[in-house]
Amino acid sequence: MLTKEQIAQRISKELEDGFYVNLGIGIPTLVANYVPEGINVEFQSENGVLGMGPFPTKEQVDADLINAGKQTITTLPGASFFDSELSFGMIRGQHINLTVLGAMEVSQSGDIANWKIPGKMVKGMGGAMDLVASAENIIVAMMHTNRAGESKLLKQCRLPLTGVNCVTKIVTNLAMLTIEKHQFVLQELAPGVSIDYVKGVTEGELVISNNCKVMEF
Amino acid sequence: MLTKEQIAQRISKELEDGFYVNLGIGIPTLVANYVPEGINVEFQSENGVLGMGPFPTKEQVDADLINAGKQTITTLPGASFFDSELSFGMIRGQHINLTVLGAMEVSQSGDIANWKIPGKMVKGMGGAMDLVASAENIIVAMMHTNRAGESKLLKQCRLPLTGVNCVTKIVTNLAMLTIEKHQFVLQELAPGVSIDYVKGVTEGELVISNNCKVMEF
Amino acid sequence: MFFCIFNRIQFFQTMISKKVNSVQQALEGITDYMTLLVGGFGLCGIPENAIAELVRLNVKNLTCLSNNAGVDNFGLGLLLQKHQIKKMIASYVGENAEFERQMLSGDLEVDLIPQGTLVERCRSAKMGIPAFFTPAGVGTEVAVGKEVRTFNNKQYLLEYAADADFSLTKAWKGDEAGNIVFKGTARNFNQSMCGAAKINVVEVEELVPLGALDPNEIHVPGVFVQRIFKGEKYEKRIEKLTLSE
Amino acid sequence: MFFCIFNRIQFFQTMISKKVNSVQQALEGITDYMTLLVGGFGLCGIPENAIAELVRLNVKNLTCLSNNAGVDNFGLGLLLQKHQIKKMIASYVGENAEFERQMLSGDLEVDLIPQGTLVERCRSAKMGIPAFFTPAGVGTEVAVGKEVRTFNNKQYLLEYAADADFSLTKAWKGDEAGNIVFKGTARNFNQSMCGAAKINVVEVEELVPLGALDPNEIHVPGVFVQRIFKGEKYEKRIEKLTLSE
Repeated sequence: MLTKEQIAQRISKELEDGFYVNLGIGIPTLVANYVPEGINVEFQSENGVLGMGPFPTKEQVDADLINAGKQTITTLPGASFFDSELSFGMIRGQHINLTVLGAMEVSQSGDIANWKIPGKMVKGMGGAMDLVASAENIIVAMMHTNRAGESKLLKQCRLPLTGVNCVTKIVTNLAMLTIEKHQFVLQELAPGVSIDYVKGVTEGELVISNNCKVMEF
Repeated sequence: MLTKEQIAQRISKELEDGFYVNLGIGIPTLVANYVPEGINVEFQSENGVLGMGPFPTKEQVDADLINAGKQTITTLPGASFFDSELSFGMIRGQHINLTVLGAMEVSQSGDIANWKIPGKMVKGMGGAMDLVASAENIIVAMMHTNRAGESKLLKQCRLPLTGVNCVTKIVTNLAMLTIEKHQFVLQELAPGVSIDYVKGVTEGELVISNNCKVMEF
Repeated sequence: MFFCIFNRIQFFQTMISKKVNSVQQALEGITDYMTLLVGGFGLCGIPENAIAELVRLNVKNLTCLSNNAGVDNFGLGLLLQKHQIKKMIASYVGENAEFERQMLSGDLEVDLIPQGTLVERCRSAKMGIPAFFTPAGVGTEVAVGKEVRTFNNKQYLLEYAADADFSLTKAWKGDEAGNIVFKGTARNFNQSMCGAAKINVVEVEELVPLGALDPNEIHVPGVFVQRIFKGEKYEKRIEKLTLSE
Repeated sequence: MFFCIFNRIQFFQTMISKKVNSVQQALEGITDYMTLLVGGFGLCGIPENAIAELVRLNVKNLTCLSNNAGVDNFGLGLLLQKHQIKKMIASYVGENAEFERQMLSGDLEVDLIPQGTLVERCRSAKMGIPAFFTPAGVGTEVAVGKEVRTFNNKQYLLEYAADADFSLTKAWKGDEAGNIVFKGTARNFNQSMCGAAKINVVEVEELVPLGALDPNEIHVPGVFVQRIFKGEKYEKRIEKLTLSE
């Protein structure tokens, strides 16, 4: 089983030199900690910054400088600020190469639900609907099951959708899976996790890749 | 009969304090020379500048600083530069209070033609179609007749249209007319010009305003 | 006033002044039942002085379009506390418990809109575009009742320009002509909202003399601004202080 | 390379480089029959070095979308002289006699488009908006064959995003990350075009070090740029020198 940090670390291997990356709130944000050496990526935050750096020291804190999760940030030399209009232009126009976000449910068709639990939680979709409707390369970072132990990888999402047919890859605490032809394809297992265990907690159609292997770090 | 400068001067009386004004190529450009004292207006040029000043001295000339007529310009303190997108946003969004432009023909319904003579002259509409489709206050500055002596104030335009139902006022070398209920309404005569003379060179429906008077300068 | 020579003819000319001297003057005309665009992302770049004045004015039954709804005791949360907002149009409201309470109890109408669509609707109003197509929300409940059209094998929704009485935005620096510049991520929705309403009010941290702003670097030219004023004070509260150590 | 501490973990990170060393490298991949967006308004802000290289490459049957078509012996006029352009999409072409000759003789296809529509079509391509409504051209021959729709009692035309292989634009200063700023009215179409094509090439007068441009004042962030290079020389010809005396 992977920790949240390890999920982020596994996802960081999907980063390629020259990628512009949008990281969602939660586990996705941690991906920035694991950029492989020797490759350059730039992090975009949809509230209007490209070229985010580390979190600030106490002295560097600036109230006018936050990320989409409302956390204080810094920028690297060569960064740029822009307004929300241009920011979502980048997203909608597919200028961002990789989007990583969390989810409450993902379906075997690549549908994703992460913004609303009717009658219980209504936080809003923020920029997630724009991101999933536009990005060509979407990775979901999440736990394989919810707090009640139920699978979050479903035949069909039960919660209101954020987007349809858009997720291409999922990294959970148990496995890395791709979505192909309306099936989850098990590509990699977390160390110490068995195929049968993943099968048991995956409600959607699951096929095992011929090249299925144990994740390496 | 008015000179081109006098046409511009008459139009300048339509300027009101706080107006943003777009001046077309030709006679309209001259309007900037006659801003009445005590009122502040700002001139916009659709290639991306607000707050145009006088033409430059030899020393001030900057190739990166032109108006929509491609003439070299200067700017006043408080001016701003922007791209064509925002510039036409100003125009389309009706943030510009007054548009003055030339025309080859105007109809009694307020249609205007000024961009094309089929088979002869095809310069293109430039920004004129955006301007006339959006502006609430459009004044045409032109000669009353063309070189052949034929009326340019018509029942219907014969040339390809730039816009329909948009011109509100016309200042020619002979008169100032408004357009109301599909008629030209003669409001002011140029000094030395008779009502009958204007009638004779106006092809479209012409009515004489009860308050028709001689222009004052 | 500047003295200029224009084509051999002399004329006096300066910019059109948008400056007002107080937040009271700036907000004159805001009444019950109006629709307001309010800039900011979270608590970053919000028009603090205008919001405080709305509280003081105690105008009611407002429709507010803003990316977020503030926190319980700051930002638009201050208006929610006093039940001044009838309807909220936003993309994310997760930081405000009072908001959730009023929404779930039915006291507050809520329209949740994808963030990119929300800002593009403001931009469209500003730019005279009545409607546009966007992919955000296709196949979700956001698409219900909306026109769907396919371009290049991809589906899009038709969305409309926002329609508002006032915009209340906040910039870093501005001049009397209404030209403004923003700093950092405090720009966010402020740039597109400023110019999108019938009357556009902007508050700034610093009012600088005409000509002090580089004309190449103005984010919103003054033509989009009807009233500009210097905010009395800025708390600039930080929502989630996150440090590297 | 900068050394940073990010949440207690150390990492090296710098910007993605877009810099190429020559106009030849910058235009690699441009072939016959391609569609190009070319920045500039008249001769102001045109990508002089890229145009010169297009002449040298002698690519043919190009479709060029640009506000104007240059003058007879400069700007896009240089390509017209060599009959490299098959189709021109522009708003105003009145300054070019060779253009008029080729058009009237039928050698050159021409699509004349209202200027605001032209730039909005570029902006839409850049921003992922497939189509939008605009009032420009309603009731004119521009509207022929187009969808007309009424919003708030006013008619609008449906217009589509531009579709281009390359954009060739010119900026004042830029950095290795592809961030650019413009000067004066040389900005014009360059800002919206840069990012609107599949490959976006920008030439600059000055390449400055990373961090030299104020991040608040960048007109086009590097994400929209694939290749940036320093132009070898700029003539910056003035079309209509007009002096005050």
